Amino acid sequence: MEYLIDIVLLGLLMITGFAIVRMRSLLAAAMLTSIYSLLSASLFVVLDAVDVALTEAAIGAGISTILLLAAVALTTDEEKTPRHTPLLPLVVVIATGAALIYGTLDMPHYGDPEAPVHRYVAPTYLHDTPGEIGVPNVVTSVLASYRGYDTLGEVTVIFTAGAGVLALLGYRTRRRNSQGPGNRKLVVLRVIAKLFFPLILLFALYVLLHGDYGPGGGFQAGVIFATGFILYALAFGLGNAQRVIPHQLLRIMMAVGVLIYAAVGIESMLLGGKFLEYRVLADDPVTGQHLGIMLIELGVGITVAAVMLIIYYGFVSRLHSGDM
Amino acid sequence: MGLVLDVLSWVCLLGGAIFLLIGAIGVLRFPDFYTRLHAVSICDTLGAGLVLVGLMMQGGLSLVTVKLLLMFYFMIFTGPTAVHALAEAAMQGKLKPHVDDRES
Amino acid sequence: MPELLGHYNYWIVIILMMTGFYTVIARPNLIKKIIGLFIFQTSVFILFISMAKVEGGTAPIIEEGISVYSNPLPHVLILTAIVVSLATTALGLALVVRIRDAYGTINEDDIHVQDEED
Amino acid sequence: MLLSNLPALQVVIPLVSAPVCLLLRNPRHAWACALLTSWLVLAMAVMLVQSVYAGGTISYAIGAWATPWGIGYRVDMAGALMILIIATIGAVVMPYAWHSIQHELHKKHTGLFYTCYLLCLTGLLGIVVTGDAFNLFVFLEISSLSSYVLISLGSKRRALTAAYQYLVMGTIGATFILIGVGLLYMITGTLNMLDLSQRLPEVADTRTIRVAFAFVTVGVSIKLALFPLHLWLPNAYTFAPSVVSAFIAATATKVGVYVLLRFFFTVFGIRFSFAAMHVGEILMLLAVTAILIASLVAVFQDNIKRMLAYSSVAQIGYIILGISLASSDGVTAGMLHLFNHALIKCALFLAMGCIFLRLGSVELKDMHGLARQMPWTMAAFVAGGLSLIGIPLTAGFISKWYLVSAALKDGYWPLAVLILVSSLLALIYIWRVVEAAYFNMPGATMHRVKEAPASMLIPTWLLIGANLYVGVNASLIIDIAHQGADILIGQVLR
Repeated sequence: MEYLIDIVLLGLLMITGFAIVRMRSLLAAAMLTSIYSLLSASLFVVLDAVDVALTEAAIGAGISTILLLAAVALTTDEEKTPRHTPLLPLVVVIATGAALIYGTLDMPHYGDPEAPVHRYVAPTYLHDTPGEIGVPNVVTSVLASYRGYDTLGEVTVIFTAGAGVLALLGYRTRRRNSQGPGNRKLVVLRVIAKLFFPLILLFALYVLLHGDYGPGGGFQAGVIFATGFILYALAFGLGNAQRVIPHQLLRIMMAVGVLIYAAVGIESMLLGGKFLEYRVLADDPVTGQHLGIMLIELGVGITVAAVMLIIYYGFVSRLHSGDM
Repeated sequence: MGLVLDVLSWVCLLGGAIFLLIGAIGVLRFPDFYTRLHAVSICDTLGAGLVLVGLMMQGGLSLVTVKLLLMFYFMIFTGPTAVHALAEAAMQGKLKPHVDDRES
Repeated sequence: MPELLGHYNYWIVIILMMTGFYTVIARPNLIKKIIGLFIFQTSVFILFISMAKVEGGTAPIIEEGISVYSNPLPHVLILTAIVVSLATTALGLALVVRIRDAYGTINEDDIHVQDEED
Repeated sequence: MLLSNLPALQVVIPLVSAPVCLLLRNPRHAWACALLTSWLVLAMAVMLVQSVYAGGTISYAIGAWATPWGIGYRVDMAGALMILIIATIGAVVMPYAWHSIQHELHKKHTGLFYTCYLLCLTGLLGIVVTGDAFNLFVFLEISSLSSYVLISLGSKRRALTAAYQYLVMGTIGATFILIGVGLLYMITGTLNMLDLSQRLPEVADTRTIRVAFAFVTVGVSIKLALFPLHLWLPNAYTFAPSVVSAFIAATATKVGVYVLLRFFFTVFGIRFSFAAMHVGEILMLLAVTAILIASLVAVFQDNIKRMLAYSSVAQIGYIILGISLASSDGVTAGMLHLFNHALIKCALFLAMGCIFLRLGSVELKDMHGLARQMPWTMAAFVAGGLSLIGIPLTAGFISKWYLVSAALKDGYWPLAVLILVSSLLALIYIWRVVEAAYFNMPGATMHRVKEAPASMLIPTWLLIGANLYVGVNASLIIDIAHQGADILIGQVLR
């Protein structure tokens, strides 16, 4: 049964992929990209990667699509036909693909429990996590503790993106009463947005705090939190959203999140441990791990939420009021 | 009791699937944007709604059902809102509804 | 069934990857290139997640009574990679918007023509 | 505590000061923050090199998790040399940056510029110290993303397209590396480089590993701008702000070379890379083409920054040529040239920055008679140029000498001829600038041009001084390079 779903989803992905290549309208391509992302998120669920699925759905199908749409709105929708015949690209792509397929021939079979990846490093994580870290979600324990340094790098990447978009697009503050398009016509959207805005923020908090037990964590929470504000901005206009959460605050939040993460690492060095060694943070190693994971997830959440909103503000504040 | 619940839930699931199918066919077959929106809204409300209800019956009294209930709640609000917003945007974009000339 | 699948899953993923890769290198439209990169990267994620799958396993959240879990490590890697992909997309699109402001076009061929005139 | 955590602090300190820099509102404070950090990084780098030189390879387990499960740092002599290069360039470039950036960038971008610079520094240092293949990808992306931003801040609109082109090619490269690392992981089940090197020989004969090798090689080659994958480089160097050109030309591609070395020698092992995959022959061919074609193209450039960019492509060819010999002498020569070229190119780009500050252009036709107005800058350019050509008593001579003798030792005498020919080409393109600046009649507005400020001249001359010093007394740096090469090749296991 699982395989059937797998095949169907892969087939749909292929159709969507080819449609994106052929599509001349960029708006349609952007929407199809969103669908592609959502399909892969569903595939990740089938493949047991629930954390990844949540992230892909929030990032790929959510934020990325909004950015693509904003970029299309800021530029142009129509794609011109290329001047050159795409012979060389085709050759490169076929050669690369052929090389990869050649490489698959010696791979372990799909789902094979005897594959090296399942025999060597990973079983230790599954075996040791309950005793050493004490959280049921192994993805969280690997992400935040065993490979916490990667996650620090990840937060830095997102911080870099925020700084980059700030440098490239800057921001323009809207007057607070620029109510966006057709005031009266948005009544339904506004009522619903008002109803859902607190719920989305609450859900973000749940995802943040529940990350140890189920799918979720700082990153997903940050994105969901930002999505709440994006909904608010869509319904009530950018000016009002900027009044609720001003740009300067976002800039501070973006820096503070990274600093919280790094501070946890530095604190553990000051307490005589190695960098990011959470177990020295409390008397009991497991409590220390808990504390460390909680703090760094918080840092991740703050930075991610701030950067998402900075990027959103950066793009959308360039549109003429009324476009989005 | 268990059997009745099982049968009921399967009826709901199958019914939902049929409505989803109808909606999908509608999107393909209807002539213009507004009628297609009409087809989509069936997918959203009746289709997905019935599937959720069916799943709730399968879940029984558990945390899963609570989550499904929340999803149901979200679905009945977001679906119509999205369709409404789309129609509104189309009207603002001066998209004329398709009117059959023979009847007028 | 799994025997039949064997590497089939990987092959489709490779086709998907190449679809994205082709879009990046063959299309002159700057936004389309970014979309291509996005597809390329997302497909690589599917490759990683596919290798984490264990026949008969469940999501790697420890629970009583379950002994077979999927491999959590690729999941962690891909969580990081998704973030990197978003960062790249955001920066790329920001550049495209600025290029459009500066050149009035987002078609690579037209930009080359303008650059030649400079 | 400080000393035992040195490898971690080396990366963490610039990482922490980047957000601090963003919070500082005053551009001057942001600059001071970046400057202090750069100097601190240099001080730590010197300490790190000393301890590696004295005590051998340093390992550091982050979070105290043992390595294949956690992420570990591993700094050997080759890595220490790279850290020294990056830290030196950073520390020299930052005092220079203040005037140059104030002139070339809008005031609102200044703070963000320093933030991105610190992020780039973090990324580059992080790539070098890490012992984990996936962690390398993460830090590679930090350095790449920040350098896209840095390049896009250039004053002309073509800076934007250059940054975009770099972004697309760089991301393709990074994704290729990701695929390669994924395939390696699939077959071995580990991501730690040392662990990989121990587990790979068993499975070296699989097709998957061969493909993984190819993908990693191509991906890294894009990052280090190996001919013919160098297309992003000329535009990026030409249109970036002067400071950025100097910093990135001296560090980013060099770190790419280092990553290639790590994968070839540490991860895959010399036997697999060179005997089984024949990568030596392929690299040699590409390097030779790069040296000839890029030098030739450089001769015909009228924009001097562009000329230097093509010269960089050629110089990367030299470095790769040394590595492709796969002998102790060859790799030593490659690493020596890596160090020397970083010094030379950074100094030359800094001199270009001085000229751009006063002249507002780096076109050859605008530089007629410049030497009378900016004697110190032009003298620095000439000294750097001589080193680039490889005149005795300069750093460039030392590394070319080593390269030629390594080639001759393996019986590749045509390579020696090639190096001579391309040095002649370098002589031609440097001479074109010298001729314009020293022997042509100055234009009407030339008398208004002043010499660059001391804060920019001193860093430039510091690098030139280092160049000349290495040219006279290179024993320490040769020793470090030799040790690094031996560890990589595996003659000394420490």
